[in-house]
Amino acid sequence: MAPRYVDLDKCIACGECAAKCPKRVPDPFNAGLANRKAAYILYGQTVPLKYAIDPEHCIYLAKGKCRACEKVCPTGAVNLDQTGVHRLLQVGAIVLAAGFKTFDPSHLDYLGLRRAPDVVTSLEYERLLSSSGPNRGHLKRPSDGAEPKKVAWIQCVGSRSLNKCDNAYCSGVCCMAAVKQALMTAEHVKDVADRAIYCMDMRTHGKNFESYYEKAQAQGVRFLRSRPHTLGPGPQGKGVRIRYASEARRELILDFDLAVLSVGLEAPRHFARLAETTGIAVNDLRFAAAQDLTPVASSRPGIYVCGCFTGPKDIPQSVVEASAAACAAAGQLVLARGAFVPETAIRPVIDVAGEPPRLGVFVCSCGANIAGVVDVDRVAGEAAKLPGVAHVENALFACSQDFQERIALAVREHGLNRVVVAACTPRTHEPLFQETIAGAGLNKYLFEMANIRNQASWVHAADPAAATDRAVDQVRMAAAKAARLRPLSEPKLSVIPRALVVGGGLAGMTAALELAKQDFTVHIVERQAELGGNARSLRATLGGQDVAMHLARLRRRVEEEGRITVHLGKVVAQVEGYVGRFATTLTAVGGHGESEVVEHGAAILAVGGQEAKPNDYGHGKHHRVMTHLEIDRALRFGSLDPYDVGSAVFIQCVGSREPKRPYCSRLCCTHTLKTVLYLKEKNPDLRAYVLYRDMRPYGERELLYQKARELGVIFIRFELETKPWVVVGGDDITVYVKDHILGDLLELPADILGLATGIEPSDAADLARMFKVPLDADGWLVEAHAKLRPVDFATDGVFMAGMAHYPKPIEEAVAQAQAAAGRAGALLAREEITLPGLISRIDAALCSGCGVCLAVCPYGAISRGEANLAEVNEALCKGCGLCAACCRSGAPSLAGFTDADILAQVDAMLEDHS
Amino acid sequence: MQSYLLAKDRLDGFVSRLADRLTVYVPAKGADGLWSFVASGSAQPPLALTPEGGNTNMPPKSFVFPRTEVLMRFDNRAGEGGMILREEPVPAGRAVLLGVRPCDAKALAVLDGIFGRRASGDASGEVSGGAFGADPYWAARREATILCGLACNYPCPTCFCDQMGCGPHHREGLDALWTDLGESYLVTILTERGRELASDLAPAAQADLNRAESLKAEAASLLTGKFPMDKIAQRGVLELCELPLWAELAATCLNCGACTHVCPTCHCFDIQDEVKGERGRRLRNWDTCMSGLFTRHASGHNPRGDKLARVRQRFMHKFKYIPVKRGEAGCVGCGRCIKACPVNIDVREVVRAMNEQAPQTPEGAA
Amino acid sequence: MQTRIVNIRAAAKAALEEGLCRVVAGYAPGAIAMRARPVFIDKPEDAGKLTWSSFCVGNLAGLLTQAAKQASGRIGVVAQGCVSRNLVGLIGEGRLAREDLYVIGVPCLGMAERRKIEARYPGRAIIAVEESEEVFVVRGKRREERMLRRDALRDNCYTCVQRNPVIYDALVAEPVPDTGGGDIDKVAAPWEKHPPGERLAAFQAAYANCTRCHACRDVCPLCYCSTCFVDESTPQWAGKTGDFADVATYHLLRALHCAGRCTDCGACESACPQNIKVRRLTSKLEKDVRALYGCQAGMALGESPPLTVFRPDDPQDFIK
Amino acid sequence: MTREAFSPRIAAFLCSWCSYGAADMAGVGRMGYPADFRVVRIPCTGRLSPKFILSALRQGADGVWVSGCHPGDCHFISGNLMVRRHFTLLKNLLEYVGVEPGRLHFSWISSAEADKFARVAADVAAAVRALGPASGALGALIKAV
Repeated sequence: MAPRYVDLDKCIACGECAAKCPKRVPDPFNAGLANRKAAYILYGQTVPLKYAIDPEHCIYLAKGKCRACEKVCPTGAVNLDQTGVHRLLQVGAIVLAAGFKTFDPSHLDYLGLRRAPDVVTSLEYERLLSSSGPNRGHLKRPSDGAEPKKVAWIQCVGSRSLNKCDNAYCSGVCCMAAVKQALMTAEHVKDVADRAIYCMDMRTHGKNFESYYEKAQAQGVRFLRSRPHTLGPGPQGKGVRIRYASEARRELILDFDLAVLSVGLEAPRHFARLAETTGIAVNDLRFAAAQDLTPVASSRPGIYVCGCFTGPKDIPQSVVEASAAACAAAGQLVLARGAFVPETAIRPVIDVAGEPPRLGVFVCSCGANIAGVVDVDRVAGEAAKLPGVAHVENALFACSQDFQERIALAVREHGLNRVVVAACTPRTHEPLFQETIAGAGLNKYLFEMANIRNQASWVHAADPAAATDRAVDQVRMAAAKAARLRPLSEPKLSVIPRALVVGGGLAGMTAALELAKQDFTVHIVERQAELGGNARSLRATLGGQDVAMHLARLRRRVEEEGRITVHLGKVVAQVEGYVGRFATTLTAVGGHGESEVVEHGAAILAVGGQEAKPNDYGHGKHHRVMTHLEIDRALRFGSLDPYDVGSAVFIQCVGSREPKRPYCSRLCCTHTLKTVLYLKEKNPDLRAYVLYRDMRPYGERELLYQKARELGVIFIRFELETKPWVVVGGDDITVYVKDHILGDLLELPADILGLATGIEPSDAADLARMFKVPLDADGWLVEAHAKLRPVDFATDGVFMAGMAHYPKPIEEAVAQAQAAAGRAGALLAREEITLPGLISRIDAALCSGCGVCLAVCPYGAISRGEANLAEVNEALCKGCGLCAACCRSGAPSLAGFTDADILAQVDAMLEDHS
Repeated sequence: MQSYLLAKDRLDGFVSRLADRLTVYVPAKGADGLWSFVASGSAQPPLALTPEGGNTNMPPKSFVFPRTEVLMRFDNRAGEGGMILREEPVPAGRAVLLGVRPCDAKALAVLDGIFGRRASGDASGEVSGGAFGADPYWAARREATILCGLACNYPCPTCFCDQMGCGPHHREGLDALWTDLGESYLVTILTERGRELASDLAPAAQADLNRAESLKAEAASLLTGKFPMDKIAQRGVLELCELPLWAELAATCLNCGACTHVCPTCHCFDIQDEVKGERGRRLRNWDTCMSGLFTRHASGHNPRGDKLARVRQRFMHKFKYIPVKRGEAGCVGCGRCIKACPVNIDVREVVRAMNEQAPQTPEGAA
Repeated sequence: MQTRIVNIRAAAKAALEEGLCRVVAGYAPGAIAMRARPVFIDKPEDAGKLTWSSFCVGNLAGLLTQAAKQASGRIGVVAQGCVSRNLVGLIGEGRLAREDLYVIGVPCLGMAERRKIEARYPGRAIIAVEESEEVFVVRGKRREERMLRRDALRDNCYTCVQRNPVIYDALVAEPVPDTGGGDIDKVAAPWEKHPPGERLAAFQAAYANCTRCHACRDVCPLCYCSTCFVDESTPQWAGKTGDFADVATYHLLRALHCAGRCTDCGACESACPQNIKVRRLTSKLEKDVRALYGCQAGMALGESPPLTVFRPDDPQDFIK
Repeated sequence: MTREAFSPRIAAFLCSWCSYGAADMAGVGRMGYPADFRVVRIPCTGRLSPKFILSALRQGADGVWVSGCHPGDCHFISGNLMVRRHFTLLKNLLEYVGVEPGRLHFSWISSAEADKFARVAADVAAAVRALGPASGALGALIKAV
């Protein structure tokens, strides 16, 4: 471990070291577009918020003189004599999540990156847009600081290219990033004149991505199908001149104010060393190698890999893999589970019920951070006059260990029953002080902070009197609230260590097996008479692994696994309970026969989707007009022989990306490529055509596309307005399509016509309603957060996996199944859940049962109880307070933020005003 | 008793001369079409003391018993031991209300009996009425307000003042009574302080007095909707309380405060402290027996917890409890509540039922 | 009008006889001219007590919740367009159940503003008003005047958008044109026309006479809270006085509480003993909710009130 | 009180998860802004009852500022989106009765946007200062004690 030169326990993040540090260095976090000091925080939201000394640039560490930071640090946290340490950790599993780097195009002269000042990389542009970036969110171009009105994006810089670099794959995320940046540009630039994205294909294949792409088109973002060959400075060296060939095969020159290079993702060089050290294999693309059916397993047992370490991917998929890797590791560690959980001691608690408030107010100086601006004596003096205040004390550093003892002592000596600390911010320090008063025997909720540093002394240094006024008021407000606080309990809820998996496809089975591996019992409920779902029709994975064999293995393991009970031909009829304690009734499909109740602590919804049935292009009129699954089945069972096929035509986006089914089904392009390659490999004489709108074989799937082109497969692009049409006559299938480059109408005879029809969700409306989880307009389950919580629901204890979330290929479905199992396992592994104290309760006397709170609660935590009045399920309430804000009669009250609490603060802030 | 004559075309001049000495309020029609008492200076001349529809929308009660009245103020900002309690001064100067209808004046006389009134002109004078002596706030404002009545020549269909110990030309509570004789007003002085309102008027002739007498008789004859009330006095409180009529009323009564707020005799109030930081004030606000909050105890218990009990209270108070205590009804028959009630509850029908309705048959009885 | 009365009585009688409901809420003639009073009848033979006129200006929906609690079984209600919309709203809010209601629907010709009629004949006592579809006959002592219905309509009835009931089990007249003929957007939110600096004065003037009797609240079918915010005592954040600050707080928040739920039935204005034009606030919210979220309260069963839902692209120009 | 000497009292209701954090970060960055604000920390803008804003105005606050998470970033999924309609109607209604637009401010500021916080704070303070004390134009709405 490299030295930080700052003691984490002592640093209070006051920033004095950075203020005094004489050494300015380019700030890597801002892509070098701004400077920071050698004493620095990486970025504003760093956790923990503590400074560090950059040894590469520190004058003292380099030249032996300076130590300014050490002198100025008020807490003595700077320790320039720190040395690196070696630590030996004994672990049962390792997760490698080493990330990626972006492609550096500065050596590619034709892109003009360092030659034209107004060419920036997408990462640099991201910083230019960011309100925490070098220009504080004001978009300025580098050359002259002017606001760019015309911006261009160049896609596939360092991706899909063996010519200029060695990255044949698609980076998968840049198209969406460019669309996002284009839309955000309009938010920064009022009168934006032109936004042009130069692309080959637009790959907006993720959930809700296509609609975002459409929104950009509707807003006038231009998508130019071209890979510009030269970027250079514009007139007077400002702006960017772009030369490119249009689809109409003409060379065009366009001037922009700024150009953004959408740089791809790649494995940094040190991955090779890391792989060597850890003994894991890397693949041809220089990422960690993993198999489609075990997407987070490295080549070495016990070492798991996730995120962009195994190849480029977007945030949700990275988060899915992170949970999947955690799940896999947990399965490995099951025997040692709980071994390092510390015992929590039960502490005696002072009963403050019925006592009048006796407040202790502790006013922190934070060295000179507060006291240098705010008159802390006046703050303390004013606090002493407040009603209910029994004790006031100043502190040099309220957060110091010895002052925690002072606070505890004061609680005992003065019989305090509420504590107010006027210091920094509750966001970082509330837990510390709560722990202190809890140690002194007070319920931790009898605490309130007044923020007089971050939100007073630090920002009002120019006007100490006003800063002091504000501090006095904030303390009065905190005291007014504190006087009203009540002790709160954190109820505990025991967890039934059993999971229910709805859906017995690949995702469902995988999730069940992962949970069983973690020693939980699992019930799988499957509507059909056998397990397997869509995988029964699939032939091979992306990497060529045999799906049928894997499926057979999985089914055998499920059947042999004693912890798993399978309910075939059954559906969920009723769900009662909530996180940790569900009781779900299963009945036979159609509702016949006896029902069965399964009690479980968590549920995984893996009800999948299915291939859409086409109703055009002659499907159903000719047996050789086939969908993907029909072709896969025919090939698997031998009814289709590749050697009999002279010509094969594939039509992409059948029914997809059209108003009736607006989303992109994500996997059909790759599926077509796999099929056409299989056919072509078996029968090299085959003439194959793929008619497409955008080819979207994202990530390493791009290699299939490349290979298909190498093998002579012909790709013809069409627009939504000029879709191909199919004539079926007798035995013949003929496909007509207008070639977008030649402008000619092509006639393609086809022995087989493959239709890439996309995926439709299973009808999950009832299931969603019963588990109180949402469906979107297209019928997919809606995750709690599109990026950060991709397998969770807002409703606790319910998770999702597989295609019920969105169409996805096997490797992603498997990863998501592992992720869901990981999330569910983390819940089930706890004997009990501690519920937060700050939740809502309904005062029945005030409730009139109008139902507003039920409607607005994001967590479905409120239901109608006795006399039709509202009731909060405390296991589900997260304490947002929407119910309290929306109720007209004030029936719900959110502990810690009741109407009375907040109104008391409002009263206090204005009591001496006007 | 002396009577004078004031020609109508001299009314404006008379009022403006009066306004030199006193604050004069006269009935005037507002932009919203409603009649109310306004300071004479802000009324559009020529003045017309006779509101369409017979009377002002609200009775002049609020001149003596304001909707919100500050009783005192307090301030602790001087710190420990510095608590200051300050009495709220009663508005200085006297006011005269012209055109007060006899029913509304009678209402103030009824309230004198409840709040108590001091003998005129003497702050320490003898108290008349008032269960706990004179309410100083009421007494002070009452003392500062001279009431100059205007007799009703054309009572409204909703009027029943004659049934309530009052009448269209009733004089109780007034300092002077004016009678509209057509071209002029007959000004009859009723009290000493009423006298100063006639200092520059010519005495009336006997013919004028005769004309006024005949108008009085004519007005009385227009009040036809008689209803007996005699049995109420004989019926016991419990018997009255258990009449079926209350449930019938409660089915549609909204328990709003419209009837009580327009009523010239309703006088329930609530005293509250309003505090801001270290200072505040004590207030008396109109309250209403229709509101559950009016009687709710700190414990949460409410002796008048349902609508039935509340709607019953208003009528029992006016027609049973006050008569028992004071020997006269707590209603003056102005009829405002009949017009104001959103569900058209008619006090006359209620009183008739209190008088006549048969008691509820016990359940199970034939 | 007579047809409506006859058919209301017939419908109520039949419904009570056939057990379609246990009680019917309707209107009986008022004690004085230009009034009608709510009445509950539970015997078929009492159907003759029911009436209908242009002075049925309350809102029976508000009385139903209490009645529904007391009467076991279905409850009948005479409802014109706006009241039926309030029934829909109350069903959505769980106050009533559709299956517990028997709605006797009345295609409405618009209700009359008695103050407009009184203002037309100042100083003269009106003893009775009779009406036909087009004309009001105003009778006083020894006189009789005629007045066109459209001149006597309440403001809200002139701009009504739903005069026919949206739900009903029996309809007592042929449907009428749904709109009252006026353009709500021309008259809604009248102070928008004032420059910002003059609006507070207009607000103050309009509510100067408010005594806080709360009749506007208590007649409103939306105001069924067991404790209204102005009656809250812990904490009592809204004052109890007649000071304008308290009057304003009461009316502003009450209007907000009705936002997206108000059917512009006008009962609040009709109930106000001080003739305060309460709709100057509520019409602003009705207009905004309609313009911003495309919602009109109570038009169809099963719709979510606009303040319990959102669209990701709801307008937010004012948010920095 | 002259405009120059006028220091307004602005009630700021900040979501704990975003704008409150941005305010903290603005402190870390020593980004100065006027000291006119008194901050009430709330768990989510979804907690903000209209009564808090009305109460602040009743008591003479010269301005009110509500700031929460950007749409889609709510810690509680959709609290900010749900109350956005309430804010819209409340702001429109208050402006309709004469509360100047510059008194009431709403913003979406993430915890990363310290700059935006300081900038918006300066804008809010400037707008409120330009209007002068609420006790002037809005005196009628302020509860006298």
